[in-house]
Amino acid sequence: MSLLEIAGLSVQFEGRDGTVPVLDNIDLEINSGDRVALIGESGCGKTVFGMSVMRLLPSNARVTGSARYAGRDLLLADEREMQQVRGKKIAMISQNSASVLNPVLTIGDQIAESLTIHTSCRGKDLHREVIALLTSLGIERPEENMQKYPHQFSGGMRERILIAMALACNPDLIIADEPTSGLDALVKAQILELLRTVMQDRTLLLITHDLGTASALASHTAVMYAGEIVEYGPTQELFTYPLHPYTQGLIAASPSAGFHPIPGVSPAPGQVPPGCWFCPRCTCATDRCSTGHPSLKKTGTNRQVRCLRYD
Amino acid sequence: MTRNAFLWISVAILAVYFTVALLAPFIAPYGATEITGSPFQPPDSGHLFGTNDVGQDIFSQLVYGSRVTLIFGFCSALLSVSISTCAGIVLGYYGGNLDEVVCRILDILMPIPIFPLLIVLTTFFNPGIVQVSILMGVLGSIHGIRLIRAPALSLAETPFIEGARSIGATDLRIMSRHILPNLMPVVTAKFVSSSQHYLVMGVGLSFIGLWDTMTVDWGSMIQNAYSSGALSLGLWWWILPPGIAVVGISLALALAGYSLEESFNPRLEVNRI
Amino acid sequence: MIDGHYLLRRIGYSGAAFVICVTLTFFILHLMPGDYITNYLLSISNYLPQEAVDQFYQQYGLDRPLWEQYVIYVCNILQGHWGYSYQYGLPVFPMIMQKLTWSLVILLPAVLLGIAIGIVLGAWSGWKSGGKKDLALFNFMIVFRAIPEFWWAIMAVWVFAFSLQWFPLGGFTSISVLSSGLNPWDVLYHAILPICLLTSFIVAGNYYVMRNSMIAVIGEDYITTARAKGLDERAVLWRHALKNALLPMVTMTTFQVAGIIMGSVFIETVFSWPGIGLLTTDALRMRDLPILEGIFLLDALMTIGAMLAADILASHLDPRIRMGDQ
Amino acid sequence: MEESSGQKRKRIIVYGGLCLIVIIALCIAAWGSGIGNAAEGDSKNKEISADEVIIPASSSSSITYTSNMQKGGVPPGIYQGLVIKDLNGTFDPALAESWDVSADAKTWTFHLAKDALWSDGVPFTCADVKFTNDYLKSNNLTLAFVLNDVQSIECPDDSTAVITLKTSYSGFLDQISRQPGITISPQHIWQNITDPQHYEDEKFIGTGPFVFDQNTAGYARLLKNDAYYGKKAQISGVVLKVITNPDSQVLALKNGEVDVVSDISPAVAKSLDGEKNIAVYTVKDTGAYEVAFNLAQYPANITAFRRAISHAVDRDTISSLFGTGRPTETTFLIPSLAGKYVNPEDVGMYTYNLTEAREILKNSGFTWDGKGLLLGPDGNVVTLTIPLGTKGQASGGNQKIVSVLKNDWEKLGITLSTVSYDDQKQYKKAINANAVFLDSFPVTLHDDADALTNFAVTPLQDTNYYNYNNPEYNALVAGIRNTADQTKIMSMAYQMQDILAKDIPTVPVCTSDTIVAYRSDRFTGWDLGQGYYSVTDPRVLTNLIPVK
Repeated sequence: MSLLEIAGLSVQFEGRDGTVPVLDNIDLEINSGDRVALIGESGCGKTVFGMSVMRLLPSNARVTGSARYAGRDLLLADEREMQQVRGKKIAMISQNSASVLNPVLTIGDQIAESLTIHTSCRGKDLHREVIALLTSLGIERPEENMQKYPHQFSGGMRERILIAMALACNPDLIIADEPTSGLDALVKAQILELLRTVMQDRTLLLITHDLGTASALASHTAVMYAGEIVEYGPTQELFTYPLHPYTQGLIAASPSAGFHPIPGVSPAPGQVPPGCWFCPRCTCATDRCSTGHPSLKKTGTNRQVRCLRYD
Repeated sequence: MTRNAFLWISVAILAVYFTVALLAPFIAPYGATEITGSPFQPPDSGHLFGTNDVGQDIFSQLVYGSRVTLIFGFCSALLSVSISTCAGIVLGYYGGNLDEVVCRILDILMPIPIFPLLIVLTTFFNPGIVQVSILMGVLGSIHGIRLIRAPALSLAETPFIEGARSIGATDLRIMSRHILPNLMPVVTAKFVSSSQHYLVMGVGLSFIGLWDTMTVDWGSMIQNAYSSGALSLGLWWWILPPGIAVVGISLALALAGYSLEESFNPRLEVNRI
Repeated sequence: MIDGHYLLRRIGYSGAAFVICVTLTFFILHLMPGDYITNYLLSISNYLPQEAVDQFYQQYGLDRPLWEQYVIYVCNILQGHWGYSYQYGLPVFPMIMQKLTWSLVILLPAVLLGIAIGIVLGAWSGWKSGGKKDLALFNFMIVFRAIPEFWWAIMAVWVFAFSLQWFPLGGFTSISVLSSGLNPWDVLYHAILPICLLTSFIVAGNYYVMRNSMIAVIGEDYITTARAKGLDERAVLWRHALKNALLPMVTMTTFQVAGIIMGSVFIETVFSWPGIGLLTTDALRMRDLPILEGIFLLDALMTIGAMLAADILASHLDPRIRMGDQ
Repeated sequence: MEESSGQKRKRIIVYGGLCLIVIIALCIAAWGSGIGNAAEGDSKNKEISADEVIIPASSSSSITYTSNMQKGGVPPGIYQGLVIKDLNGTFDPALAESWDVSADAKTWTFHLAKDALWSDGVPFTCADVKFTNDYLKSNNLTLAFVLNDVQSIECPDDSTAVITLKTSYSGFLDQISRQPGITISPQHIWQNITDPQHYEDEKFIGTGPFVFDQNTAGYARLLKNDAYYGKKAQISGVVLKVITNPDSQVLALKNGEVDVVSDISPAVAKSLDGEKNIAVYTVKDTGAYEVAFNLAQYPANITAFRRAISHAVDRDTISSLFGTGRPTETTFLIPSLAGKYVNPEDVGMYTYNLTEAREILKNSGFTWDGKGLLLGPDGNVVTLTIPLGTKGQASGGNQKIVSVLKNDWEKLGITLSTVSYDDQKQYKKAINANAVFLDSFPVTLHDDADALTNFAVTPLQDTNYYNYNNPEYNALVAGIRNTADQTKIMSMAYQMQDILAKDIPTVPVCTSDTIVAYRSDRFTGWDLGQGYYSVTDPRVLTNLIPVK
């Protein structure tokens, strides 16, 4: 049974100059134990997707569709229900560890906070729990370090603290948004290794632009382009036999494949071309690509792709 | 209605005030101190706002008073902001020991109580408007320098300044052509808010009678009305006009200041009306 | 707790600032044109008896060279002697304290209330920024703050004290003080209108800073993080946003506390509340240098103390300052 | 929330510290304002009775009392001098019931009140008079300058004081009774005080019709002295209440918070006219104004110029601006007040006549340029600057005078401007550097023939503000000083006025009145008649009768 079932999720932002669509009609199913990666270029709406599931978008965002978690539609849940879900059922590891930790609270306080809200763990137990978390994430001298403030830690350490915060209440689903961004190669490898260990038996939605991270962590991968999912499938299979020209391009653009960038730029939100949105950058576009918008089609046993070539 | 509209409305109000101040001799029917009627005349066609205790025309006083009040507010703000900007940019750009030393000096000067000092310093001059506004501008810039220095410092470290330096631009050129324009939003907003502050302060100083009481300005008009019976006699036409005039320009400047600040600081832009 | 070096450095600056303040005010005041005795004698007599002037100069040591007077003054200050008023012949310190106390009756509640209400309103408004209630409050505050305080005060006296007669016209207390002693309730009744006015000014100023600061804070990532943990809005506001948003307020508040002595001149003028503000203007007119020096000294002490307190408070709020790596 | 003990301690220290600061501040507040000892219930605190008169005081410094040996001020109605000045140019008895003066005006004998007591019961004697003089001088107190002329004081018996002056001085009574004057201090109190400069009197033991009660929180209170030897007060006390703004004083009168307001403007007086229970009366000629010349400065050194200007001062218009003022009629002294000293021949000397002024200027070397500007005999444009003392008394009146002068003098081609000075010293300097200045003064300073010394150069006074030095005039001033013969003084005063009318060191402009409004439902007797212009004058206070 699926843990999180997202259907027809669209997000639009109301701005000064009208509304701007950011996500369009996303369908995604995450089963218990799945580790799904959502990959795509910067600005394609990956982070918005994560935030929309958590209902953390600013007030000018209009979200439609459904996101069913354990039978409940999160998009219809009231704020009180959502507070019960956040942190306890679905936790988040945000990107940019330098700014997501509150500079004026000790990291011990910040980790303990979710436990205080969602569990009855108090006093000495709480203290023990936090120390156990820190230890399990490889933070040395936890007693001393939990009294420190975020600015006293390095990027890698902060990332560990974020992971500890997310794991605190043992949530059903963890949404990790670019967990390794801004880290140097060595630290990045350490964090990836750590994530792989702790996420072994957990359900993960990994949001990243880095194919390496995705292939290292994810069981399934969804590729996103300009606010819609263009391809979905098991990670191994998808990276080996990419179906969509965009996926192919992404793989070709990765440093390990020789860094052949995709020509052109992604369309700005709300300014997508008619027909297939990838058409202007596509090397194998035909005439009909610029007229008809393709839908996400099942191909094979467990693959989905949005391209007219597979119709 | 948007903030932008507010900005234009306040600019229009300011323009009216400036026009009145500039064209005072043509607008005012009488001189500021000319005795043109009997005391305490209520408003009529000859005296738009009636007359005061001496029989001077209140409307004419109001019109001429705008000159003093505006000169005071804007001169001291201009001086204060110019000093702060120049010093702030130089400190931020050169940094190093100069910055260190000046900042320490500012640290030490900071606690000196400005307001009483200002009052005492005015006694050194015949407390004329120009002298007091110069004093006020200079003393006020102590606090402004830091405000400008911080963004100047971060600007001086940006790549495009490095770039300008690498193509051999002189320091003066970099400061005036590259750093200053980028600071203009901060400087403008600071200027507008300082003008409001100094203007109200000037009227206040004049109200408590700390400078030349012979000068006709709005503060002394209010003081005069307040102490010579406007309240007990119920002479609203004497005490209300100067007060409303101050409120008007202060409000216009405040609105302009907030609008500017918002247009330069997009984060505040969520406020739409 | 607080980095020792940092604190020492701040105290060092404060000491330097104090010395400079004392020196500056001494010389400025002594070089000020005009002197007390001339003003006094000419106000009571038609001619200036030179022997009386000379005698006065001699009595107060004003005939000595300025630097010598300065040394004597500094020595006296260090020993806690603030001198005697020229006008009254009374020791300056108790005189100033008495006036200051009366000023504090208005100022202390006004500043405390003003800061508290300003912070709460500003935080709330910033938190709800963009909403209808926020905008209504924000626009109200802009308008309120633009109007000079003495003007509000005059209008308040006119409406509440004279026309409606809800409050007294001015003064500290009603005449019953002469028979039954000082009644705190009576003082409160007299102080309530000035306190309300002053409070609302401080509220307006603090509100604006707090709101801006709050708007800046709610855009920060750690607020989203806090929400993602499942904290309710109240907890996010009070636990995560407020403390960060308070940082810019600390400096602002410092200057308010520091400006407390002179800050009430307008209110004191309008409400016949003869506190420290009126004492200053009076002493200035009479050229009563010892009183002026005393007021400046006290003002400098308060400012320096407030700034030091602000530093400590800021470092308490912000660990980045506390750890000495600003 | 989990907190380590270190954090807890830190918090406790910080919040505790903040609380401590607030508590300390409140304690200081309580201590300074005397809230702490309010409950003591001092037995001397008497209930406010209905027949205590409440008078507004314009500043808290005016009810900050220190001691009568000091400059700070003393409560009214407590201390008395030997004589008290009557504004009709004579002197009323105070501690001296009568007095004689030797023919050379050098020896003054005062017969003191026999039943006078200090308010603590000690009898008043001549020793107190002698002590006051000796003490002031031996302690170098500022007020000693008033008694500079006194050589010695002898006490032949307890109720006689013989004062011998260094030189003859007919104006001695004026000297000791006019502001600041000298009041007699109790020897039995002051002889024990070694530091009079810094002594703060708390009891104010005096001989007057009132005794000091207390001074708290913006109020000062005096009670009636039941043991007073003279005319006893019929009110039970006086309360002075600080109300700084003159307009608020009027509001307080309307509300019934105070019983009297003095020094109100004619317009306010007019508006009070119809009010129930409020009566208004006017004390005539309490202030005076002059347009004065500095004879050391061009063009005021030209007598013809001064004469011309004396015809260019529109005294009628100016006095109309004061609402209640009247143009002066004589060269210097004000007729109704200086009475017999006024030379009737000089009355009406300076008529307002611009044509005549122009004529005089034309005949004495002045010309006009194409634009109509007045050119002096040296061919330069005549511009005048009038220094004004902004904080000086009645500067508002000077402003009114300037606006009228400006109007008229521009018709003569004279450009007139003003500069304001904040300080007496600077102002006096400016007077010395400019040709014309304005002077305003309470008439008490000018209503005696002795006041004509203002224009003289004497051994005591080597110059005057006018820089006027006429040997003939100086001789007359010396003559007046040296005699006690009233007829001689009068004839000399006449001569002096003739000289002044000829030389014109000053143009007297007008006098102004003091208007007083009082609650007629509370007390009567405020209007004591001409000459008593201060509502806190003990003679006024003892004259008051409660209505019920």
